[in-house]
Formats: sequence, structure tokens, C-alpha cells
Amino acid sequence: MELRFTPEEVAFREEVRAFIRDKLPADTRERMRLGHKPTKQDTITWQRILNAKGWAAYSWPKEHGGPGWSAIQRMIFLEENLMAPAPELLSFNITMLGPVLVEFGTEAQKRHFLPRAANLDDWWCQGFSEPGAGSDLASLRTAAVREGDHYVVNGQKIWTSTAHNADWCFCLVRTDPRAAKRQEGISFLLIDLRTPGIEVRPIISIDGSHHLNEVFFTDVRVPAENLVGEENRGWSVAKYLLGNERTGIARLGTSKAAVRRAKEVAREVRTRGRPLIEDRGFRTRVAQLEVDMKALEITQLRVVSAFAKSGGKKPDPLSSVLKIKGTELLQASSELVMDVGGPLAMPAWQQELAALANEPAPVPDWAPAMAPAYLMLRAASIYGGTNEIQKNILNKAVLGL
Amino acid sequence: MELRFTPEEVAFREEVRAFIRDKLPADTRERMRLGHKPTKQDTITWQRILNAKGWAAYSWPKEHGGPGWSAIQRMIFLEENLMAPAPELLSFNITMLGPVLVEFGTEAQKRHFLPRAANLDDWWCQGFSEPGAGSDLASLRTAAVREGDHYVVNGQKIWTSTAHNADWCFCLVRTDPRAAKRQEGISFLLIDLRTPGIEVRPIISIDGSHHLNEVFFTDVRVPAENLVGEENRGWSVAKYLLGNERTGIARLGTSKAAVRRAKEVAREVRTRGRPLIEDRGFRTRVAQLEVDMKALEITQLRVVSAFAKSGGKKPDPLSSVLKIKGTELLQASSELVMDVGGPLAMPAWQQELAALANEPAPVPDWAPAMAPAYLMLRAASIYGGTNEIQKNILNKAVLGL
Amino acid sequence: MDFDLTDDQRLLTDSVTRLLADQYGFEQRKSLLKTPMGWSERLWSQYAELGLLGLPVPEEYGGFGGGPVDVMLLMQAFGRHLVLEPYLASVVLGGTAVRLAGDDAQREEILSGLAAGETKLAFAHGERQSRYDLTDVLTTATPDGGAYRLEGAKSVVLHGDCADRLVVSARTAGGRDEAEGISLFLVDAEAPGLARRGYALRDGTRAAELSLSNVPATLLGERDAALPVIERVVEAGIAATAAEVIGAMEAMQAMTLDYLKTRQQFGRPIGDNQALQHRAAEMLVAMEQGRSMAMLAAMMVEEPDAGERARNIARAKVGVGQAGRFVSQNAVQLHGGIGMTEEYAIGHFFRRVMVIEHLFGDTAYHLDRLADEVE
Amino acid sequence: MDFDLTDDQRLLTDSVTRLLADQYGFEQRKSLLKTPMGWSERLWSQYAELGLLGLPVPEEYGGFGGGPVDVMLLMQAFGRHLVLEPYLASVVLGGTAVRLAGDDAQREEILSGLAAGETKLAFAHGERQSRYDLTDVLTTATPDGGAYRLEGAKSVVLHGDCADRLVVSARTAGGRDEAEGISLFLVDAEAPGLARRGYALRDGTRAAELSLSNVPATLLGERDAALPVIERVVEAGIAATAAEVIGAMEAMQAMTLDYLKTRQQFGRPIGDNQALQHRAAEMLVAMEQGRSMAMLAAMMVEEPDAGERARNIARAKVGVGQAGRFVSQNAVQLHGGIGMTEEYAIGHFFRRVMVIEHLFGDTAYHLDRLADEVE
Repeated sequence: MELRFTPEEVAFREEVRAFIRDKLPADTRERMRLGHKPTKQDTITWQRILNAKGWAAYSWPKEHGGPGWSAIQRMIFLEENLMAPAPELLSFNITMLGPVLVEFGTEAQKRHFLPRAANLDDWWCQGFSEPGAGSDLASLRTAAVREGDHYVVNGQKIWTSTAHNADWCFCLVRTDPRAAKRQEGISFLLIDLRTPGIEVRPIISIDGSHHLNEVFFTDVRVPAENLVGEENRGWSVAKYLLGNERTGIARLGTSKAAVRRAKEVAREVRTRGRPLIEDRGFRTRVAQLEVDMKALEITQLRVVSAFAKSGGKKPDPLSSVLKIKGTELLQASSELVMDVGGPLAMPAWQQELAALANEPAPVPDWAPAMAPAYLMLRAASIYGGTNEIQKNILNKAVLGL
Repeated sequence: MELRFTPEEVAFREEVRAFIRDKLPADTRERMRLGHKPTKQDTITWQRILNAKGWAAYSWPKEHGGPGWSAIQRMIFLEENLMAPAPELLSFNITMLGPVLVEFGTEAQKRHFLPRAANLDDWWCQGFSEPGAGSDLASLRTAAVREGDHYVVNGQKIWTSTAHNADWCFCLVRTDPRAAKRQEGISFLLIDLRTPGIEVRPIISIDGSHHLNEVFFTDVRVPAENLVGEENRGWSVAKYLLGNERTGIARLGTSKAAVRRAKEVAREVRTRGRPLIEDRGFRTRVAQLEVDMKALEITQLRVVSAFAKSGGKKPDPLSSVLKIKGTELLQASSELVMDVGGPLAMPAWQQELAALANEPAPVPDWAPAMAPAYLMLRAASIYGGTNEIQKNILNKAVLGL
Repeated sequence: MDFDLTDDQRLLTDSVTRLLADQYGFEQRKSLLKTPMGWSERLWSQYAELGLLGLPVPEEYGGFGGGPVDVMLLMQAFGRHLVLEPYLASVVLGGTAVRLAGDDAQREEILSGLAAGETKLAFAHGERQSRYDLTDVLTTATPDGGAYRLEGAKSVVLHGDCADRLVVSARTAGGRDEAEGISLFLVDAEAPGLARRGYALRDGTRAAELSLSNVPATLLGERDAALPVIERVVEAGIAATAAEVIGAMEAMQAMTLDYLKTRQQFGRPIGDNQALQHRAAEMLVAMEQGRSMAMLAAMMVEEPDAGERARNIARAKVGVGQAGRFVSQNAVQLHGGIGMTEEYAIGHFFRRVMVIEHLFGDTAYHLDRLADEVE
Repeated sequence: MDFDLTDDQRLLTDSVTRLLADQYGFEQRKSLLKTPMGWSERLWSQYAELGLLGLPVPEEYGGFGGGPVDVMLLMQAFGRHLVLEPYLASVVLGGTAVRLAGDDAQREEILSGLAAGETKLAFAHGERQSRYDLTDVLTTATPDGGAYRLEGAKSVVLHGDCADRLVVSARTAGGRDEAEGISLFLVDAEAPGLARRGYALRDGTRAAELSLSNVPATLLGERDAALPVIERVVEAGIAATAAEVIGAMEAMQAMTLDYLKTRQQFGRPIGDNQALQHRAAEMLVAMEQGRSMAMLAAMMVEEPDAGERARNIARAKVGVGQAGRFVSQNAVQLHGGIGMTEEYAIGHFFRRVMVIEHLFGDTAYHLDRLADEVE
């Protein structure tokens, strides 16, 4: 047992950090430093820079364009990217579609889609959730009926993140409504969002942003060659996708960046006649978060190492611990940021600022981004299996209850 | 709606406080001030003093010796007694047996037992729990078989608080093992603990104290006139007893006394080079407890008032809120006291001190009592229906879930 | 000690409840949000007709002469429907300032107009740099004949965009953070030199940034000694918003219970999950503790002992803030994805509770004040 | 970064696990508790034979030359069985002090005896008034020829009643709270003027009050400059007890799961209650987070950067303290009444975790130190 990073790992971290420092475009950097979300173009540009370096498809096998890193290296890379903070790699492309195609895709699918996914030439989104389904994924009802060399798709998806930015969508569809079990009769289809019959409607989130969508399919014709895996066996594909390496699940780098940001702004604002950074309650809250983040950092290393040791075959049920603690920390750190912002974080500045021309902004530059993450991250304990579901998983898979 | 105490209520509180200040024996006062439990004799003496004043049977109807107070007065009285802190009235006698006999007892039972219970001439204990029953009270198995003018009792009770101090025990026993429902066929019996065939065995608690017992009944002959209510209808008697006015359920006065004690000792001990009372973390923890205690104080007033308004007929399901928050505060405040005690709270001083003759105690006088309450009060969220059961009650009775 | 409503109070809540049930459905509210003003003049007039605008105004000025408990009941009803009209800003904050500090003529003129629905007030005290510190005032006032001229800026002034008259604090003496030397002024919304930039807060209610450049103003109350009045205005605001949070929690709890009972997953209502049931019970416990604290705040608004009043209102702010955070976060969580959307009511309640927590000092701020007082 | 055990480490844990499974059943332990000494000389010899007493002792003194990870593994196993022998006091605290501060002769003599099971040590630093402050030393040392005389008292000295040699801190210069001027001394258990009053802590382990009246003593390490050594001894103690808490949590979690699965209520195992299942999952999460922190402490014990070392060990103390409190409180809660009794193991684990939290600075103490460092 050696609990310190090897010199090679330390050097790797330094290399990643230096690369991000040197190559992240200045305007993106500034937006993200202030806590704003990256624009669509920020994400595309940055992923292409990383892809040119050979780092974008960080978790794929070398023969499909991956860098051939160890699990610890992957973790270090993701964490540095989040901590910078730099735009995240589009997870639909990199951690979801990519590994699925590597495992289940035809040669043609691999050849066509993988390089384009790595380079974000295609922006993918995920069509799993449906109205009324929620955590009960297998109850999905969107139907795909085979007609000659096409499937004809009818139905509705919901909570489809970034569908309005996306070119393609990988979907779960029901191809056999008479299957004995609900998990059978589901297929995994790649759908070009420019196909006629698709309508994307925005869902506005409580932070005022447009991130989620409803996607409606009306007689959408999808070429049969866009089926991944076998017909009616899409559930295995989806399970593989969801059970995949979840190195990044804790998103610890985002929490670290948030705490760092809170401390920066706490030097600028005052409470009770002195800088907030000198307030004992604030300092104690930060110290506690730093304790919890340190613990999670090590837990994450343990899970990642164990996963790598297992040959990457079996997802560690302890990754539910990462999800639970990771989202708790995302929420607690964004809550800290909001509280530091105080009254100036309460106006919905984004609308106001958008309306301004050359007038001076009515607000310090740090203020607009102090609350949105708090609002948006309430979803962190909901998506990807609610934290309640994660506890059920721990009960079943670890505790035997 | 008038949310302040009336002048009469304020004057009443003053009267109670003055009485306790003047009449509580000095040695009892000092023991309790230091956080020790009252001795058996402390409890008896104090209850008799209160009884002489007409206050011991504080919740009984006037014709049975009660003082005729309003619900608010009863609450004030209990709180002042706990806050003093003075020994609690023996709840088995006052809040359990008394009201049960008033409601269900025969004239002879009332005449004989009520005055003796008020004056603590008889020390009562409660024989409800059995091994394996726990919160599932109705699964009890101790059997009472009618033989002529006696019942013959066989079985075992557990968690019987103060049975080793007690003269009498009110018990639930199974008189009809063939009843259709488990709740039927149970009777409520008064048992003289000096009857042959009874054995009381101590259960030592994790604070090292002897408070709980197992009680074994082997062919114990109980006169049939000691049956309360009808045979096989004991469940209604028990439900009445458990659903009775629960003015004191939150035991807020004990939490208040603990926080006060913690602050006192925090002036004597140091942390990081200064008195603990000046430590911001300590002060904030106290401030938070004082917020929560204030909220509970008002919640308690609301529940007590609503109960009084209802004519005392229907126990307010919100009394589960009092139980949950009350025990959380009992635990949090005793935890604070323990933490203030620090390393000097860790030795099991009581054994050591008992072994000393005239030597000086190897410890400040505040130290021995800093940890036992923390240990003992872990039970507060277990007895009287665990806090988990209380949440079930809220779900059923209030939320309709 | 008496928790029953008087007949008048029952009448008040009944009529308000009826009005809001009728006029303040979620969809109706959403269309109000889309208007430039962000609230309804028509409803404001109805509030005036019902006597709500004069509720805490003394009877001699055409008010109802109601007390803090009446305001609590009203704000609680407003909280259940997320009422958007400037009641807090105008009646509670502005009205309290004028009532406490104004001379007879000022009270007569302004409070009568307020009760009649003819005058809307705003309370402009906070500044860009002041966060929650009531003594952090940089705006200055210079005597100018019998009146004054104000110079400076005010930040996040609740409903400052629509007010007809503004109560503005400014330094007539002393430096930043000094308790002495702050005065209150009345400023006309149309006064030269006053620029207002209105905007929406994250919960859809309105606020404004004010910039004041040589703005003519009239003294309101005693010169240099306005801090005690400002404190009482803030205390009244805390008590009123505490009640509003209770109403919001009631609404969230009801919606959540309904959702738990009707939303199906894995073939049964999600409310069959005991873990979610217990969460709902914990929300209930938090809500009831919060309710008690809102009552405490109402009870204390008129308490003559300033220390006792300040201490207990700070406690109420902490208790209600914590309850509101717990209940609103869990209401979203138990709703899942739909709770995260603009289209669904839960997120609106969530944001109202969030905004209220960050008005008049947040939980940490008041807990720190209370920590000062531990003895 | 490598979380696998080496072959030696696997051998170590296997042999210790076997020994304890065989010799340290709960009933066996209970009989030990009833003996006057409160632990087993016989087992102590077995530990010596297995090389456990020399585990962290350098090989040149007959030890195994093991590192903090080895100690972590051993203490974790000890924690699972609530081992009563004076390993922490003697090997970890006393041994570390002698190893870091002793000259060659002292190390040779004492560490060899320690490894062989012939010498037991104790670390007498805390005083009645010092609570957790390492610089709060009032005991004084006066030079007396080549040696010293000690005057004062030491409080809650772990296993101070059975030690053969005591490492005692005293002031050779400076006043209360000063970092400079503290020195360490070796005191023989039989030294004239030394009085020891032994007693049990609430978890059954032993400690003692020492009174020192003109007690002859030998300097251990540099005069006036012992604080850095004392800090490292305490850090080693924190790391060792952190591992012990992990073992205790593992045992509690296993017992609790077993209880949830077997205990019937209302006709089914109580573990069918989802609310209790989720609690168990939360205990697991806390335990795993605590385990990570115990690893961090082990990783940091030998870290050369003193600031980095102190900061991370303080974090570990906080993290393990909170995890231990949560897991042990809930283990009692889920056991119900039986968890509250002396007869049942859970309560013993509960108390061990409680005592450990209050050694070497409690959670609040270390969190406050960390708050100092926020930047």
C-alpha cells in the first residue's frame, strides 16, 4: 500500500495543468473564472484543442484514439480540467457514446462516428428519459417500428440536455411492445436530429437557463444501420453505458473551484464590518468543506484504483458513494458561493446584462454567477439516478439489505 | 391570537420558581447542579414536598388531588422543575398510573392507590416491554391465567426502568392467547413486586448506571381486584396511557439546563489559550441550540394549547414533533456538555469516586457528570417509540402517506 | 398565550384566501411575471379596497390599526400564492419607517395615501458594498435650505422601480460603520437627479438600483439618529417575510405530498417509499419549527425591550431560514426533474425562499450576531 | 498511488486477525475488563512474539522497521476487537517519543525493551488544566546535577498505571502557553516522589493521574525544544486511533447489518424498513469517507513538510471524528434498547469511539485550527 502519488503521476498533473494554463482561450477562461457556464462554442473549441493533443477521448482504448492513460491519470486529467475551470468534455460523446460504440458498434459505425465524436464534429445528446418514466427507465414507450431498411420512430423524450445544441441523439426505443419483460424489446438507435419529424422544445430551468428539452418524434425515419447492438437488446447497451467507468462522477474539481471562488469573493465583500474571509463562521464552513473534499478525493482514488484493478470490468458499487458525496459537495459548495454573494446574488442579472448596450454594468463582475450554480445543481442529486436510488443500490449491492 | 404569556402565567412561573428555589433540599440541588442523577431518596423527598404543596399530581383532576391548572400552567411547572434542575416527578406514578386509574380504576383502586402514588408512598414501574417485542408492543407474551380470585402470571418483562426501586408494577399481560387479534386478549394488571415468584435482574446501561431491569414472573399470584378495566380490554387502557397528555414529552427544561451547564463549565476550561466560552465555534453551537430550543418552546406551547382546546380528548399527532425535536435537543445539548468536558469527561469517575474515602477527588467537581447524560440520552430517541416510529406516526396521522 | 384567531383575523384570512384562490392561480401569476411591471395594479386596488394596504396603518390615518399578528396572517397567505405586489416594500418597510419616524404631517399625508392605495413606498437603505451591515452607509446628505440634497447610490431596493415615494437613508454625520450620523429622508420618485434601474430578482419580484445625484430630499425623523428606526424597519421585514416563508412552505409541503401520492414509479406511487415518507415527516417537523419562529417574530415586533426584540427576531430569522432551506431543497428533490423547471410551481417557491433568506441578513449573519450574545 | 497490501502487510493482518478471532471474543474481553489491570499480560507477550510491539521500531533496535501503514493495519484490527492492551500508549505514543527524541543509548535501551515486550511506556503530557492545548504545560523541571527534578501533575495519562517508564513533559523555561521551553523527560515508574492513581476510562481502557513531587528524571531530547516532538507524537496518536476507529466502525456496521437482517418486528426483519436501509447506506458512506481520512493520516505521519502534515492530520481527525460519531450513534439507534446495555458489544464500541474523539483534540478543536489556515 502506497498512498502517495508517484513522481510520474505528480509530473503528469503538472503537464496537464500547464497545458490548460497555456492553451485555454482567454475569453473562455475569464467567463469560467467568474462562474459562468461555457458557451456552446467554448465547449467545441476547447474539446478540439484537447483532441488535437490526443486527450479528448481520454477514456477510449488507444486503437480508437484514446491516450492510453491509467485510471489515476484519467482522474487527474478530469480533475485538473474541472478545477481550472475549463469547459468539460461533452460527456455524451466521450463517456457515453464512445465506449458504447467501441463495445457494440459495427465497424462502419466506429469508423464514422468515433473520430467525429472525439472532435465534437457531432454534438450528441441522450434520449433515454420519458415523461412519467424518471428513475424507472424501463417503462419507456417511444416506439420504433421496422419498415424495410428503416425504423419509424414515434414518441417523446424529456430532460434531454443540450438537445437544442445537438446534431445527433442516441435513443432507447421500444421495438417489441409484446416482450415478456419490460427490459426486453428495447433497442438502442442513433438518430440524426435533422431528420424530418423531430421537434425540440426548450425546458427552462429554475436558474433561467435553457439546458433541457423535450424532444418529439413523429414518424421519424431512421436508417436500420443506425441500430447499435442487436434489435431488442438495447437494455444491455444502456446498462453498459450507465455502468461504465464513472471516474468523473463526483465532479470534485467543480466543488474545489467553487470553494476557491467563494474564498476569492469573500475577500471582496464585508460582513459585520470586516472582510467576509475573516469571519470565523465562514472560515469554519470552508474548513469543513475542505475536509470533506479531501476525504472524497481519497475515496475517489480508492474506487478508481479498484476499478482499474478489476480490469475495468465491474463497476464498483462504491461509485454510488462518489455520486452521493460528490453531489452533496457540489450542492454545499455552490450554496457557499451563493451565500457569499448575498443580496447582490439575488437579482436575475443575466437578463439585465443581456439588455445592456454600452452602459456600465449595475453590479460587480462577480455577482451574476453567484446563484445560478446553486439553483442548477439542485438537479445534481436528481439526475443519473437520484441520491435515494443510489442508497438503494448500496443497500442491494453492498449491504445485502 | 395572543402570543405572549398573560401576566397571570408570568406570575405563576415566578411562584413555581420561587418555591423550588426555597424548598429544594440543598444537597439535592447541588447534586443536580453538577449534572448528577438524583438519588432514589432525592426523588422521594422532593415529590413529597411538592405533594404537600398540592402540586405533585399536577395533571390529575381536582377531585383526585390535582391542582386544577391549565395546560400552560402544567407546562410551566414541568419546565421550571426540569430547569432548576430538580428531580422529576416519578412519571410512572403521576402521568401514567394516575390518569389510568382516574379513567378506568374501581373506586377502591382510586381510593387506595391514588394518594399513595401522589405521595410516592408506592414507587411504580411499567411492565410493558418484553424481549423480542420492542416497538411492537402487541406481540407481548407474558401470560396471566385466572384461577379463582387470582391471576397467575408467568413471563418476562424487559427494559423495566427503576424496577429495582419500585414497590409496584403496572403490567400488560395476555389473558386470552386465542383472541382473534393480537391487540385483544390483553389485560392491565397491578402487581405488588413483593409477591413471591418475582425476580428483578439489573441491566447495566452504557453509562455504567443501573436504571433498567429484567423482571421475571414465575407463578406469581395477583389478586383479581388488581385488574384495571375489563379483562381482555387492557389494550385500550394502554393506548389511553400512551396517548395521554404529553406535556412533558420534549423535556425541554433538561436541554435548557444542559446548555446552561455547558456555558458555566466553558468559563472554567480553556481551548487554544483562552476560555472555551470565548471560542466562536462554541458560541455559535450554543446560539444554534438556543434557536432550536426557542422554536421547540413555542411549538410545545402550540401543541399544549391545541390539546387543551380539544378538551384534552385527542392527543395531537404533532406531539410526535415534540418527541423528535425534543430528543434531538436532549442529545445535542448533552453532546455539547460532553464536548465541553473534553478529556476530563472520559474517565469513569463514578467508580473511582465511590472508592475514595477522605482523599481529595482527582478531578474538578464538574468533570464526573459531563459524559453520563450523553451516554444515557442515546436512549431518548429509542424509548417511548423510536424517532423512526414517530415519523411513521406523522406520515400516517398527519401526512396521509 | 392564545393561539386562536380573533373574529376579525378569521375574517381577514378568509377574505384574502378567497381573493387569492380566485385571482392568483399559478398560470395567472405567470402572466403577471411577463408584464413589464411584474405585478398587478388591479389587484393592488383590490387590496386597498379590502383594507389590506392599511392593515398595519393606525386608524387615524385611514388604516385598520392592525398589529404584527394580522400582518403575519396576511403575509402567510401571500406566501402560499407567491404574491408579487409590493406589499413588503411599500406597506411593511416603507410604512413602518414613516409610521415610526414621520412627524404628524408626514404620517397623515403618506400613510393615508398608502392605505388608500394612492401612494407606493420603497425603503432604500442597502448599498452596493453594505451587504447586511445596517451601519454601512456611504450615501451622504447635505443641508440645503430647510431640506437636503442626497448623493450616492442604493442597491437592491425592493420594488424601488415602482414606488412613488422613497425612504432613503444617508449620512448626515460620521463615517462608514458608525452607528451615529445616519438619517432618513423622503425622496419623490420624480425628483431630479434620481435615476432608477429596475430589474427582476431571481424569484420574479422587482427591485432597483438607485443612483442619487444632488437629489432634493426631506428629513424623515430625527437627524443623525435613524439607526434604531432602520433596525425596527428591518425587524418588521424579517417578521413579515418569515410569515411569507411559512406560507410558501405550506404550499410546497402540500404539493410534495400530492406528488408523492400520485406520481407512479416502478408501478406504485413513489410515496410508498418509506425513505421518502420519512423525508416528508422531517419536512413537516422543520416547517412546524419554522412556523413557531415566525410566530415568535410576530410576537416580538412590538416588544419594547430592544435587546430582547433584536435577539428573538434574529433567532426567528435563523430558524425560518434553516427551515425554509430544508423544506424547499427537499421539495425540489422529491419532485425530481420537474421541480427544476420554470414551468412548475415548486421552483418558484424555492427561489422565493432563497431570495428571502438573503434579505435583511442571512442565516449565518444572524447566527453570528446571536453568538456575540451568548453568556 | 497503490491501495494493495504488500505480502508482508497481508501476512501481518492475517496473523493478527487470526489471533484476535481466537483470543478476543467479546466475552473474553469482558473478563479482561474485570481484572484489576484491565488487559492481558499473556496477550502482550504474544504480541511481542508476533513482532507487533516492535512493528514501528527500527530494525537496529530489534524492531520490524514498519511504517505508518503497517501501524494503520494493526490498529484497524485492534479496533475491530476493542483491544485493551496498552499498544497506543506504549508503542505508538511512548515509542514515537523515544524514537524521535532519544539519543542512541536511550533508543537502544528503551526501544529494544519495548519491542521485546519487556518495557512498557506511557506518554505523560496532558495536565488537568490543559485540555487539548499542547503548549499548556505547568509541570516544571529543575536541573539537579546531570539530571532533573520534576514537580507538578499529569492528567489522563493513557495506561499510565502500568507503564515501566514514563515520557513526561515539563517546563524548563517559559510560561504557560509558550511554545518554547518545554522539554521531555524519562521517568522511572518506581521513581521516588511519583504517585500514580490508575482508573478506567469510559471505554474500559486504563489511564492514570500522576502527581510528581521532586521526581528524578533524565532529559529526553533537546532541552526547551520538545514541542515539535510532542506534536509528532500526537500526530502519530491521531493516525493510530483514526485507524482504530475504522476497525470499530467496521465492526459496528457488520453488527448493525446483522441485527437489521435478523431482528423481527411486526412480523418481518426490521431491515425491511427502507428508512433504516437508507440509514445503513448513510453509515456506509460515512465509514468509507472516514476510512479515506484514516488513510490520509497514515500517509501523512512521515510527511516532512510540517505544515502539510499538521493540516492533513487535523483534517483526518475531523473527518474520522465526524464519521465515528455518526456511525456509532446510529449503530446504537438501530439496535434499539439492547444497544444501550453494558452486556452488548455495540455500546462498548460506541464508547471507544467517544473516548478516541476526545483524545488529542476533539473535532471542534481541529476544525478551529483548520479555520485558522483558510486562505
